[in-house]
Amino acid sequence: MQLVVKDLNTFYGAIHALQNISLSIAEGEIVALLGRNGMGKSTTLKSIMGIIKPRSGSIQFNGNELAGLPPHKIAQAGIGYVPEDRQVFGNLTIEENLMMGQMGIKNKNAAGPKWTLDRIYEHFPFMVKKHGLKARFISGGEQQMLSIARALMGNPSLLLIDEPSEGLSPIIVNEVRDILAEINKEGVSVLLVEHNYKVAVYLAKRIYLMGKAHIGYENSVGHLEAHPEIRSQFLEV
Amino acid sequence: MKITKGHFIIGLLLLAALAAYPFFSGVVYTNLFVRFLIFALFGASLNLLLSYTGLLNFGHAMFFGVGGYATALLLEHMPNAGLLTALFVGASAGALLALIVSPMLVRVRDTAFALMTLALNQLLFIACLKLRGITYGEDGVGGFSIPPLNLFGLVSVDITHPYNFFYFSLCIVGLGLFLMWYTTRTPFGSIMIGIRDNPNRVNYLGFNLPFSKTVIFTISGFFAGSAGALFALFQNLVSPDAVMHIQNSFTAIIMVFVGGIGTFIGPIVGAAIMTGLENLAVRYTEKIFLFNGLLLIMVVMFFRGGFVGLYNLAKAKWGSK
Amino acid sequence: MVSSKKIRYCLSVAMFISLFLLAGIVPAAMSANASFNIDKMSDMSDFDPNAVQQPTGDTIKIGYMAILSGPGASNGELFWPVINWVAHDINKRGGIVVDGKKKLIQIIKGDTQSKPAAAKQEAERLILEEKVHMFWGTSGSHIAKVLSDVAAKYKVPFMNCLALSDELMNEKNFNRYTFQTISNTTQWNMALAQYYADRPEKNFYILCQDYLYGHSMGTAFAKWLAVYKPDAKIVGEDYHELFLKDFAPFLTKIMAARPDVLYTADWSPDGNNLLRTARNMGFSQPIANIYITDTDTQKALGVEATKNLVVCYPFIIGDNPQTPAQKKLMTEWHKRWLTWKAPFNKLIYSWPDVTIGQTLADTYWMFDIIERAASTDAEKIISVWEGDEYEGLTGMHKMRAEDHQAIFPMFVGATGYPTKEVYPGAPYADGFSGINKVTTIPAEKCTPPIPEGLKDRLKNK
Amino acid sequence: MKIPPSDRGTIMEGTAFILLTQGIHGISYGLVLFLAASGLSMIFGLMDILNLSHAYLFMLAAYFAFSIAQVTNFWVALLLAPLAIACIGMLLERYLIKPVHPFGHTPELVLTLGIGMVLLEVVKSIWGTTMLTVMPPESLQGFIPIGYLKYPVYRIFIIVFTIIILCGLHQLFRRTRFGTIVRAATVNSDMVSALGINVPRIYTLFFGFGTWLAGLAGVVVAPLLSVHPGLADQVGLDAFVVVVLGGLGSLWGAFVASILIGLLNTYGIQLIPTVAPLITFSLMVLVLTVKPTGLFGDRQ
Amino acid sequence: MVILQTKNLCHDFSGMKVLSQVNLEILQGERHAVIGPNGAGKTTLFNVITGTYHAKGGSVQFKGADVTRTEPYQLSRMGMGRSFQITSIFLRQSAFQNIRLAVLSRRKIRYNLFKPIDSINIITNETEQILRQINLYDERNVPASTLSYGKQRSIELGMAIATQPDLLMFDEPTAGMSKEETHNAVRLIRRLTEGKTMVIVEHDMEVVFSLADRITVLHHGEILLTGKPEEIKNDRRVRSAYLGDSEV
Repeated sequence: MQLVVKDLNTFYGAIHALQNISLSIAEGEIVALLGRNGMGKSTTLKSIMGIIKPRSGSIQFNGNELAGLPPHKIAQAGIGYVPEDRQVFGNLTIEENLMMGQMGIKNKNAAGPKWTLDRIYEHFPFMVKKHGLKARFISGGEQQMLSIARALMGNPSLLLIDEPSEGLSPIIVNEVRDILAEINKEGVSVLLVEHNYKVAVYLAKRIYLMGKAHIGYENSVGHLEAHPEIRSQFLEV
Repeated sequence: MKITKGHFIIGLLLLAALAAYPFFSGVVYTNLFVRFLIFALFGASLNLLLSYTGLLNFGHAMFFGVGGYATALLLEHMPNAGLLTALFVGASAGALLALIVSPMLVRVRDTAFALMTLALNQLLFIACLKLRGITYGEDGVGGFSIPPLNLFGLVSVDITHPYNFFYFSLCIVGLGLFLMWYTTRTPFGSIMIGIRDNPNRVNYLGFNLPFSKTVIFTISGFFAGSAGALFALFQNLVSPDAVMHIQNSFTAIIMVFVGGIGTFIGPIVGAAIMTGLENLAVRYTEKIFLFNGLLLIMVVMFFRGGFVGLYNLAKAKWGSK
Repeated sequence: MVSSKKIRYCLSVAMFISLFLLAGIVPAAMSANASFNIDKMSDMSDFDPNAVQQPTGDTIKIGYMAILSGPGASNGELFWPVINWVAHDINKRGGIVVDGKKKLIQIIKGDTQSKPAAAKQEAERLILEEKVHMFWGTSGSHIAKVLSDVAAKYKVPFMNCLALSDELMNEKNFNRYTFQTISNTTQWNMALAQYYADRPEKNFYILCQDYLYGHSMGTAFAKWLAVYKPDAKIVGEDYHELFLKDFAPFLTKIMAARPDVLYTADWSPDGNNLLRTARNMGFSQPIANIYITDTDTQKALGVEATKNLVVCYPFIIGDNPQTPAQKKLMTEWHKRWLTWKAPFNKLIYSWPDVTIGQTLADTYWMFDIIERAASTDAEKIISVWEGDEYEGLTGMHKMRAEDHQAIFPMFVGATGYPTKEVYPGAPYADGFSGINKVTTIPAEKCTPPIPEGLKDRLKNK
Repeated sequence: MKIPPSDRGTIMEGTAFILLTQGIHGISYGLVLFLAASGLSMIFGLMDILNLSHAYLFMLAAYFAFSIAQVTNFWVALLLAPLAIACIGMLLERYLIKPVHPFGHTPELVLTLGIGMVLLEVVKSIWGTTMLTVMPPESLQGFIPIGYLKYPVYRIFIIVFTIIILCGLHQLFRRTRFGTIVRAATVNSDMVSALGINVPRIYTLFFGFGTWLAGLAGVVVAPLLSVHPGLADQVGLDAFVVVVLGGLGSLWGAFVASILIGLLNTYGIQLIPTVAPLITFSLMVLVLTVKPTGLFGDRQ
Repeated sequence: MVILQTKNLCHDFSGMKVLSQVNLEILQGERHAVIGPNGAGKTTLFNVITGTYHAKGGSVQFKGADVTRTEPYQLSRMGMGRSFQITSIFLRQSAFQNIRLAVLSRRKIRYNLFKPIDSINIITNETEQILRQINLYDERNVPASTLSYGKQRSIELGMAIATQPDLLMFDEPTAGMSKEETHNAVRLIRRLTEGKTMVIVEHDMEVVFSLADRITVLHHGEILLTGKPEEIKNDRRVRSAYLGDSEV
């Protein structure tokens, strides 16, 4: 297993926002974390990333303990983060946004970095023409792509992606979905937080469903598809 | 807390000690104590904003100064005005200034509030220097006649005597502190605390936030003004440097922090410590700023509860057997 | 009938007698009650302002009221060697006999912080706790006023040798315990106006600090200039805020008005900044001033920039000592100065001139009064000092009995190129323009009127 | 305004020259003010810290300039003094301000106030309280004529130098990695951190950078004003007005406010000298009354 | 009878449309839930009604009066009480003091500077009564910050009901609660709002369905549907909105 999270507990003040969260991801895998709003999906990603310090629990990544480290150390260990709402730097150009993804990461690969600007431009052709444009002037879908590309620039072996399809039109959602599949083929494993069930099911092999602050279900996609009542319990009205 | 017989006796002893104080300490230390009293009142009035309402006022000296000037100018031009009238006019001037500036201040908070008060303080300071026709510039208003304290037409006490002034200011400051403490116990007092902890919620609970803040400013301004008025009577002189200077605002903040923010007694303890230390420091060093600065840094870095907080910690550790 | 011969004889005898009488009386009337005698000065070779040993015990205690902390603390530092120089001198001679006992002089520091309230508190502490016999000081008229009030309240004499407001000794503020040995505003400006009365400059620009002192100086200069030089023109008058950040806008305005002389009463740092900005901007006209006398700054600015400074003061010697006593004191002090360490190794202490000189002379006067009163009792000191005439270093100083204002000649000095080797082994100014032309304005020409309400003060007694 | 008789024919010209000269004076002082205030504003913008000791660091730089210039010359002082200030700034941030930052604005303001008091006393202990004079280098002494008035070369140097620094700042923020990171962190520091960048270290560096600018201002001001312990209050208060007036954290706002205050100051002196000192603070109170966030600020 | 009504309510944040033409009607005495997927505009709608923001278009009417531009404290005095999604209580104060502040507001004791608050018995009694209702009587004197999250939320609710409003607005009252805490909260809310008018915004469907009489579904800033719980549950559009389906 590439990432093993065990008994993670996180608090916001008095709120016990994550209660004994455990999950794992194998190398090259896409795993989806699903659940309604406010259940703690984003908090899980933020806790893994160190943006919120978990109070207890362990986060093992390639055998190294990450819990308690500051975010930049975790990013340097090889985890890329694509946050909710994209969070591109609107006052920076597209190219600067991409460079930001690379600045803090030391290249450990002898053969040179896997993801370079040229390769990113190959995968996201729209960026070539707009590379000098401030990121706040590009569309939501493009911002989502930029956010993903920015994370890739750090050559991560695991991507944490938070709601990539949110607020995007169906066509764009499909584009994002295809890009993620493509990236996964390049050997990057993905922990995907989604509320778009179809996207999640399309991409992931395994699914975690979150209830309030805990993981309520874990199984293969096939099993979930076969049990609509579980889906209804965790996701629907 | 219940008032027991022990408390009563301790209170009586304390009162007796205070009453006898001048005769044991002499004029210098009596005056020093009066200074402490005035700054305790001033600090406590700032504390109403700082600890009870959560507003960092960097320009509290403006209320103090205006109070001092009002009293001094009244006695300069109307020597027969009467002591308590003069004191009340000073206090009201502080309150009035607070009323005037609150429309600007209630809209901002935090850093912007601090800076805005700083600017207002500086503006008034410059105005005091510039309006020579009224304020006599940097010389200040001095040498005005200080009326005797007339009690119901029966007794007339000359308060220019240091001991008499000591008792007079003890009564005034004691009353002022009691009134402020009482304020914090009233329904409005709990609204103040509410504003400190969560102004937004107070608003949603149906209390008019800007108006409530205005009332707090006015109360705080009133007591700061009365401290200023007392200062004017004590020194028989008010000058921009002495009453209106930003350094005075800082002094009050230092007192609150050193004494212990968040408690009522804090600024009083702070005033005692700072007046005492300053009196000591003056004899041995000219570097009073170094002293105060280091003290501030220490308090903020290591014991944010100030000396009262320290005392409580010590009591919690060793006091309960 | 008496013969005409007899009458002539009587007349001549009477004339003779009266001449004799006159010869005796007039010099007696003109000679001082006392005078400064340089020959009595002790060997000062062991004087070091950094290591002053204050005697303790039964001493004559002088409260040195000065700005010792805050931004103005250099002021308090400046006069520390002065008062201790005199105390050291007298203590080495064995002290002064007061109340039948020979006592040494002890200087006790009091910090005014340049704040009235602090000054008051400190003054009371010095009186009540340290039991000082007399106050010496202090800069800032508003501080001096406070000190004067405290002095009167506790009946402790106070020599004001540093604050120069006219108002300090007027009807309203006068008290018997305060003696002003420094010239007041009127004296300064009368002297300066008369200096210009005989000179060709016609157009004056007044730039002073925007507070009471600045305004009263500016107004007084304009007033006395109109009296003594009716054809003079004030081409501009401005008052700038204290601690002005940038003098350039004012100087642009001044240069556009093209004055022959710029008058300013600015003290530091404003005075220095004004001078520097003026010279940097090419304004080379004379600057008539009182307090732009900081030698360290002048040295940094150099010879050209410090030329054409016209300074008016009760004590100016420059490189032109008028008596051997001045020369001896200057030389003696300078010799000692060479051995002093920081902060007293600064250039401003190198010669006891201008402010240092004046306070030095006044301090000698003060101790002379105590010596003659033979007491530290306030009443005795007052009775000696009132109407006293003292031949000081720069001429006769008379303490006018009515208002306790000292009357004496004033000096106007103008800076020019430094002259070499004025004093044994040293030039007066090195690397900057020193005062080398001193004009004396005799005392009678700069005697201010006695305030109306004080004229009859002594008669009613 | 009085014009000598010989210039009667050119009153307009004379007035125009004066106003022009005053304008340049205003701009040069405004630019110095901007140098002093920019660091303060930027540090607030990025780190949400209002450093009340900023003005004292500025003053300290002027003293450093004095001491260094005595041993070597002005140019060395211009290089070294700001660097020394930056080091002090970084130490202050790392060991005093950073630990207190999580407890909110009030302790932080009080802490930096305390730091300022200590710095003031340190300056007085080392250099004393007398005025010290720093001379501009030989090459910058003298003046150039503007009409019948003269303009000092050193003030021209200030204008040119500040503009160079401004351009440098612009380049730094546009072109360098540091600048890019800072711009990104201003809008979203958590995200920057999540990209593998050590944000606390960037903060410390940036604090040093902001104080470096204050240091530059201190050195540049030294030949213009006397170096004395009142210097911090003298220029510092104006710097605070600039930052608040322009809008906390807005560099552009600080620039506009600096020039505005510089010009108001000089034209105030030229036209209405009696109320000139009140203009700055009245303007600040007025602007804040209408817009509490300042001219270009978007937060409190 | 309609107690609250929004007419063509529109709102945007610097050009980004969040609410468009929202027409919501809340009937006297009903428990009404507003639900919808993330970004639907629920919180904005809530904030516009309670006076945090003033609507950019349309109007809000409360008890027949136009309150589109009314300040929150005035709304409170008119009888609209609210709770907050992020616990917004006075953490340094005790539960008693928290609730008492709300009671003061209801009693219209605002600027009383003359009587010690502890001696106003009517306030103390009423406060204690509410503390009993929210099961915090025993812990009334400890600082709220030391109470468990669930209890802090109870204070949050207690403050909202202590003003005895005609309309209660609850913003995600169970946000951040554990399963048991949620169950308790639901029971508490049901008890406290018996016979009262309530609007609730909530993600937790169990909470919504166990409380609401009527439900409004918001999607992309517009009202998708208003109806009884069963209608909502079986509506295809609602389901796909929640699953993020693109057919909608």
